[in-house]
Amino acid sequence: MNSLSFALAHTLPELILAGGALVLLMMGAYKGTKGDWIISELAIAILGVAFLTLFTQLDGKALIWDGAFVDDAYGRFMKGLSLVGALVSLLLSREYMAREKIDQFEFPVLILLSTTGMLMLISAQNLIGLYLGLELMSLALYVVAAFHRDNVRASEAGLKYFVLGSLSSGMLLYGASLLYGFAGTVSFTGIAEALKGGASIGVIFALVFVLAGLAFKMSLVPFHMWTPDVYEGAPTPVTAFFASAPKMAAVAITVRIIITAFPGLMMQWQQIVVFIALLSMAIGSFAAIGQTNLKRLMAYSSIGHMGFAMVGLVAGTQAGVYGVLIYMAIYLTMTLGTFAALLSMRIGDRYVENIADLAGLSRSRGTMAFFVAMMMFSLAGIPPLAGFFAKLYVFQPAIQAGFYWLAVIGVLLSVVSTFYYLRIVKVIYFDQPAEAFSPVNREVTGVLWVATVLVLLFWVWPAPVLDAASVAARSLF
Amino acid sequence: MFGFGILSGLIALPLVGAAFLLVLRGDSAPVQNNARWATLITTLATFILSLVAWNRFDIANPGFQLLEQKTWLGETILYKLGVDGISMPFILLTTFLMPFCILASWHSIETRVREYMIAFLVLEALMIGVFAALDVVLFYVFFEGGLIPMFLIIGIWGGKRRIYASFKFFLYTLVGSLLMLLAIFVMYGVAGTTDIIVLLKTHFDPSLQKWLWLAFFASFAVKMPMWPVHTWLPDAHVEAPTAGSVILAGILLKMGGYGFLRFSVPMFPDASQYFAPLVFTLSVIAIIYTSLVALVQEDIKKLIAYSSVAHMGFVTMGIFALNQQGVQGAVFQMVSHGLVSGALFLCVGVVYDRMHTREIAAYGGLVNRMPLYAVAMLIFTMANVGLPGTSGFVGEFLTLLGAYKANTWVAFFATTGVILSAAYALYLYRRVIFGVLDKPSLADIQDLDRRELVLLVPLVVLTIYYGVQPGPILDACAASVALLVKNFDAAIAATKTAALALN
Amino acid sequence: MDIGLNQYLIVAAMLFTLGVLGIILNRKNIIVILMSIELILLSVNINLVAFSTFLGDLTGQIFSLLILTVAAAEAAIGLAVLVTYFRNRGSIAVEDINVMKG
Amino acid sequence: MYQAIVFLPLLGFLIAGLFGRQLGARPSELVTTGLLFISALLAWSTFISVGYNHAPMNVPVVANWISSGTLKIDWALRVDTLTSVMLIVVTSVSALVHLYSIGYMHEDPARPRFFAYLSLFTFAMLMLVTADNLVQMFFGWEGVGLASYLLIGFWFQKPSANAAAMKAFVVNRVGDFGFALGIFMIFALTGSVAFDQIFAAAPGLANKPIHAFGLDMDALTLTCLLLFMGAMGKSAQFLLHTWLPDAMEGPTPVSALIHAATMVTAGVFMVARLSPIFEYAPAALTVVTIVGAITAFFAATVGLVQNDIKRVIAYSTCSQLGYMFVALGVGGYSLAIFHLFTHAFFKALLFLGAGSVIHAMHHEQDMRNMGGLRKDIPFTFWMMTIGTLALTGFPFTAGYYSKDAIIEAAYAAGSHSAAGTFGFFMTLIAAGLTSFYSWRLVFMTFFGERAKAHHGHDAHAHDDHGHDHDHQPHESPLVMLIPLAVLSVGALFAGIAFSGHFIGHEYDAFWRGAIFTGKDNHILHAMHEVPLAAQFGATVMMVLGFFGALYVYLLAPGTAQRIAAANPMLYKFLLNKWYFDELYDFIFVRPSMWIGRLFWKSGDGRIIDGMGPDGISARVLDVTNRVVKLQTGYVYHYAFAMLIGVAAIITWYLVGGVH
Amino acid sequence: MSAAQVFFYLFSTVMIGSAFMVIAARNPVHSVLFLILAFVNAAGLFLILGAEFLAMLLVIVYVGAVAVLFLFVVMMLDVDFAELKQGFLQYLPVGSLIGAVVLIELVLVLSSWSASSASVGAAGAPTPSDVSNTLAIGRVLYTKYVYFFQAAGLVLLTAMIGAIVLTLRHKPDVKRQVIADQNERDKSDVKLQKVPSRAGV
Repeated sequence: MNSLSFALAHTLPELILAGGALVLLMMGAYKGTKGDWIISELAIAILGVAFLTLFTQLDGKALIWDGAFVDDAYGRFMKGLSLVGALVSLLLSREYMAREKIDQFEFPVLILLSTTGMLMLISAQNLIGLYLGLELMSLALYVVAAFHRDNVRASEAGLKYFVLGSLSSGMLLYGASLLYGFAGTVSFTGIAEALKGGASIGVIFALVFVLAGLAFKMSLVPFHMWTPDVYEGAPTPVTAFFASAPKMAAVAITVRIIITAFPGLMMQWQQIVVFIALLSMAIGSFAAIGQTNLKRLMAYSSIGHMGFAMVGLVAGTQAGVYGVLIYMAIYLTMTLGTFAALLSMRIGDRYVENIADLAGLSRSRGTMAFFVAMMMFSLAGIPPLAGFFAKLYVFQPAIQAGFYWLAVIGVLLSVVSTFYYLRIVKVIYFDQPAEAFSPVNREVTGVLWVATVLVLLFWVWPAPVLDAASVAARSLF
Repeated sequence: MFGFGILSGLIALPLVGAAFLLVLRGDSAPVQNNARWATLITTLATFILSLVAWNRFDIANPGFQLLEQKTWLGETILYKLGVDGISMPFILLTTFLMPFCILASWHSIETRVREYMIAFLVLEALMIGVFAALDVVLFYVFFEGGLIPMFLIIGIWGGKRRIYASFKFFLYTLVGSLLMLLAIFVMYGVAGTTDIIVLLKTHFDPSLQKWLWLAFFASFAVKMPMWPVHTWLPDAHVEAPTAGSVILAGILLKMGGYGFLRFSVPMFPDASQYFAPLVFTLSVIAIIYTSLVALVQEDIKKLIAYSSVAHMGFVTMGIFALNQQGVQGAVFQMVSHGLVSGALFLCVGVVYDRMHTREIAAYGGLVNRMPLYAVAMLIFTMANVGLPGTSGFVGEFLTLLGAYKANTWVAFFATTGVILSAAYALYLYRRVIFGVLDKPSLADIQDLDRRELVLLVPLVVLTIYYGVQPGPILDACAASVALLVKNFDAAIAATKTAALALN
Repeated sequence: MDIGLNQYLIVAAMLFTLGVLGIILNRKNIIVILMSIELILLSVNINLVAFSTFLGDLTGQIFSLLILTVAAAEAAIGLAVLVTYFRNRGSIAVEDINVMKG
Repeated sequence: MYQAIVFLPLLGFLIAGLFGRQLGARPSELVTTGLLFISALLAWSTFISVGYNHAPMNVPVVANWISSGTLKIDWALRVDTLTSVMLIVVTSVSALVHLYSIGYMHEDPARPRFFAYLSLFTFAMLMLVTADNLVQMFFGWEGVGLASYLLIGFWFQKPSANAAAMKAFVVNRVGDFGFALGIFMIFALTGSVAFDQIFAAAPGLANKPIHAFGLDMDALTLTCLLLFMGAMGKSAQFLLHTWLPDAMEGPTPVSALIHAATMVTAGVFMVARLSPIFEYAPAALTVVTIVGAITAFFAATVGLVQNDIKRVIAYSTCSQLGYMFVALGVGGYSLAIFHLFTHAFFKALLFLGAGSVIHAMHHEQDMRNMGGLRKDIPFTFWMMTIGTLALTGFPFTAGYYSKDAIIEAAYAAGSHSAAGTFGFFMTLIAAGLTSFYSWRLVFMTFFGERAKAHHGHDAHAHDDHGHDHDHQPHESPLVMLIPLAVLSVGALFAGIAFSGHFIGHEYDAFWRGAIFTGKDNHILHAMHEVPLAAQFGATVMMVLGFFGALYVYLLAPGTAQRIAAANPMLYKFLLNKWYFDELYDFIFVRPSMWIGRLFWKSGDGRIIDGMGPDGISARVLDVTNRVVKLQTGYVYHYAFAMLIGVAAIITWYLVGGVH
Repeated sequence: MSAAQVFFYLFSTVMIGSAFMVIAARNPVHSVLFLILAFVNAAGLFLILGAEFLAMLLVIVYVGAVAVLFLFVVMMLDVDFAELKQGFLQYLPVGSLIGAVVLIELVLVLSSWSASSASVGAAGAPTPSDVSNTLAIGRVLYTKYVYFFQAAGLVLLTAMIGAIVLTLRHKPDVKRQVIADQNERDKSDVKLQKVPSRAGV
């Protein structure tokens, strides 16, 4: 196998997505009619195929494109998650987009391009690859955030996201440039090599700026401020997408760069991560209590959850990464499930967005109520639901690494966060029914079903996820 | 079957029942009835299965029995079940009380019957799991999982302030448990396993033990509940439906005591020794304080709830007396309290179903129209008071006896609880049962019907039987408790020797 | 060479700070914010090119080249979003962008 | 046989209690009474075989009760002389009371329940006296408490009865508190609660110090004091006596059975049973003497002014129990038991007689509304007179032998202890007072003119039968009179018949070690050697009391009122029972309620919840509101936050961070 | 002072000054113009550094395209410039304080740079002396860095799609030319009609 075909084989998912996007773009441009499902369906199929190709190389590690791109088990795991996030978001979007009359063919194309960016980001092995992947992902995200272009909120969301996103990439770039200057290379492994003998303060500054940029994408405090507004303003399926796929990619690259490029700066990055993890858990927990809008609440919830995920990273060990991977997998399931639930509830013509709208859901739609309640309990981390195991696997390595007080504060904050999840359950189960809900289509409920079953029965057979995550975590070290 | 044992069966059986109920559709009367019957049959079957397990159980063996093991979360965290003399009585208690809960809810729950029954069945499975788990993480999963169904039970089918009560219950217990979870991680780090049997043999550094002990204490103390973290209990009890109260008082509270016996004492002997005075102090305060509070309650359930706190004070005191009598007494007291307070809550449920109020002032002179009820209530009240000849006495007596050996002052103050419990319990009885029936609302209140008799008579019989013949329970836990105490003494002695060697 | 790397880095740092301050201090016009972002990217480019020169490594220039490309794309998207927003609100004043908060 | 004695009443209880409503009243009565009589017969045969025919003592173990580690508690029936004496007292009086109740309660619709309770009580009492260990004794101890509670509160519609029942139980529990601690202590000392082991270990524990409750004390003294506290509660001794007079709210047969003859003497029995320990705790015995003496005197003073016929007898009981404790305290255990034995007969007689009076008066109990009844109910009158004679210690009646012996023993003990002297004077004075109030009762009830006023009938549960009473006092039915007759025989002759065995020459052969007396305890001999003045002191006091009462109530009516008016303070003080109820209410009951409310509202509500869950959730909401306000919606604020974040972190590293 | 130094200080001073004016100018049009000035000066700096290709690119792409785009938009959005810019000073103190802190820290830290802190030593110029800067870049851009090149292409494509999808409007009342329709039309379809004057269709 020559080097090009080798490289192409290892970038197969990216190629499929990029190529698919181009084909669909052409199809859309020439067919061009609104409301045509076929583009969306094809996009889902492409994502599905890309997902399947991940399984063609089950192990091994390939460094290609002159060291800019790495294909390893870790990447494949996270890519899988991103692809699932994108795929399910598309699945969820179809009915919503049609009802809101924004079902243009560009949407799936942009999703595909964004997902391509994510995959590139996850596999990035140097700063340039990181930046390009990040920008490819982000630019498409800015657009889809404002996709409902006649809607004030959506365009405001897009604008805020764009301005702050650009600022954050500016910071990231500034950090990257310093890193390049101080380490003399853009390659992660090269940086690690250069920093072996200890780091100058300049490198630490670079690290801060790089992490700030990445923290923005993961919406970690204090770089989280865009999250609630964008989640609220963007069309709900887009929010679902935001909350799922890009988070996976951002976490993936953060973990990768920290573990591969900064093993020598353990003490330093641990401090940063502890700092932002604590703040995220706190803000995510406290601010969500004050919310009435479900999407906004989910934004704060995701901030908190990212904080929890970072607790696993703090340990900086293989077990910690393992925990983060499991956390992300479970978080993805829970988020998608929750958004599926949100998208499957309509009162009249209006999609449910406020917590109060859920009142008495259990009376009118028992199964749905049960699903949402289980999602909430899982997000709160109550056993035996999957959310608990997620927390289990991130707190455990943190404790092992001696971050006792972080863990203690973390669990206390998780109790605070439990409060608002419980409040939703309360509205669903304890309050009197307000209005009747309209029926929903099967795709969305299907997603909800699958997600709930996964969350509910994770404990019965956790081995597949655990094994995959274990292999993935090992490949990073 | 598939390498699973009888304990897995005990956990699975209620879940199967719940799954069956899930299949049922609709909310019509026949469906509701089917749900009730299906649940009752499931719980009875579970009870019978637990008797089978009991039959296979060898009380002479102090170790764990009926073991089963599977890999679960990775290689180290196991799905491991087993019982010893300390946990077996609680499993039986759980399966025994369950049918009563279902029967108690037969008519009083009319809305969302199916969901209610599912919640109870799931709860039963989880509770059995708590007592059967031999892996700390598995234990934690069961321990904490019970919060969900209980939260829903209180919140959906509860009284007026159910939301406040359910939130308080949930969050309060969650705080404590999460700290325990962190301690579990630490233990995992030290021992490299979460297998309880291995952990029981692991020696933790004494200074580490203190922290671990405190973390476990945070969880179990809330669950017990011990003063001053007891305030969730009265609220939860008052608002919960009758069966919910029965489960809460009968079993959920026992998890705290069980936890002390399974984890705190054997795994952290030095810390237990060190903190025993603290526990004693809190227990004594609980006994006196909550008894006095119970004296002035105006709500029947709240009064019983406060008395539960006081009784749990005896349990903690007995456990940390750390001798055979104290610990066995604590186990017995827990089982007995499970029966007695459960029965008392059933009694409250009986009148609540008729009058829809729990205000003591709304009652009076019930004996005039409800003689059978008065008798049942009397027997349970007396058991609650700890009258010899009822099961309430044995536990109280043994715990006090054990505590006296450990610390005379503790026994002294705790024994005042004997006086106070008589005061509040009889004061309640006098106000509710005795007197002239002059309230018009009570004029045609009916005595116990057949269902209620079926509910209460077995409990009456057991209350008295265990009062006269506590052997079955005491013998069941004797060997395991003896081992526990022996290991504890050995550990303390070893620490002392080590300390001497250092000097 | 008389002018050391440090001078370039300091100039870039000043530019960076000005760019960030432009975003923070601006109250009225969102376009200026977009321009501030361009300033930030420019500062990064100066850094990279300077490093490239002083390290004797071309990668920095390539990086800078790609940043230029992406920055152009970014500007396009930014202006498109801005136009969309203006069509909806009839204003590009920064202070008006707070329909969503809390 | 022993099992039959003990468990036949239980059987009766079960039959009457479970099936009473189905069986009907009469069968329930017959079954319970019949079983009790069988039990009594067996008890007498046991008494004869154990006490006289020296049947070997054996302790049949019925079943194991509690075993935990070294603690082994059996259900066992220990029958020695002491027990057999108690057996006959309990079963005989109980059987007679059962019989009596058939007549007395014939109007009550809840008779099966009543008889069930009576049998339950008897069973519990028998368990108490046959106990082979302290815990079984405690079982009986509390069991009789329960039965007492039920019987006092039998008329549950009377608020005063309910209050009295509860009071009895709670006050008894105060005593039980001490008893329980005593048991714990004994177990801690001897490692056992069974009598044989305890008694065997007792000599070795004499004068051994122990550290308990922060004090270093003599082990046995402390133990005995704690145990004695239980006895004080059950036997209504001074400070814990308040429940006994109130207990008269129960039906009169109950008062006769429980609050005169049997249950209240449990304390005496207990101390006698534990004589092997008490003998090694002289300090504790001194306390027993003093408490007994005070009780004897105190109750007698209060008895002087009571108007309720049953209350007078109740205080009399209290006082007589004081005598028994004085006897115990000076080491004369058998004296106490002997007095217990005789007292059971004449006090039951008095109570049942009073019941007959009350029955005749249609449930009128206030003596001021009585008078001149000797013509209406002559038989009752004579029975009451016999009872009074026995109580006051009229020569050769039962009380003469037992009570006077106690006074003499106290005098004899006075030779080597001040407590003995104190006991002597107190009991001597009390003897006079006893005589006075006893005769006062007789005179007020059976002599003089009957006051027509207040008829206490309407306050009763019996109103609703629609029975038309003729309001004329009438003699009680035969079924009530027979027990009176039988008891009167006991009251007259029990002393003369048994004193030899109990306290006389056949002492050792009779008791056979069931009562232990130390080497230095020669009280039984010493009491025979007291001066004549002491021997006749009691009789003299009795005579003085008689004439005093005769003068005040019969010869010069109105004297009592004049005396009361002359000493209003004293009169009020006595009438209100030395204000003990008020005092306790003030010291214990109300503070408990107040503290309970304080703990509840302030402790639980304000402090624990306020600082804990409620407070924390309120703080959480405060934080939430502030955090939410941070999210202003302005882009520049968001950017500013990011900048501050970066600035903070880099400053941290520059200034103090690890690098 | 050498020429390089003079030019460096000239370019950088003007650049910083105009950058300041970008954010400080009252009129956005002025801001754009200052931005252009800043870019041009930056290009000058690049030239001093020897990155000729990037310098050219900066002028062509930024000044030629991006800045002009900005200008377009500024003119297109009919904003009332008079009322803008008040309130600028309100947050100035705090904002500049933080900014100053960051700047000072950056300067402090950046001065610590030395060639030795990088693993790759200062090995002469990035561009081999025998080839031009542009050629050197061209040599690697399509070979070594082809991946980045392609990725940049995707980024541009995304930007294009995004810009179109957000701003392109198909107004329903605008008539558009449909070529296919026109081609399909033949004479037979066309009918001449006589329309009376002043009567309308």
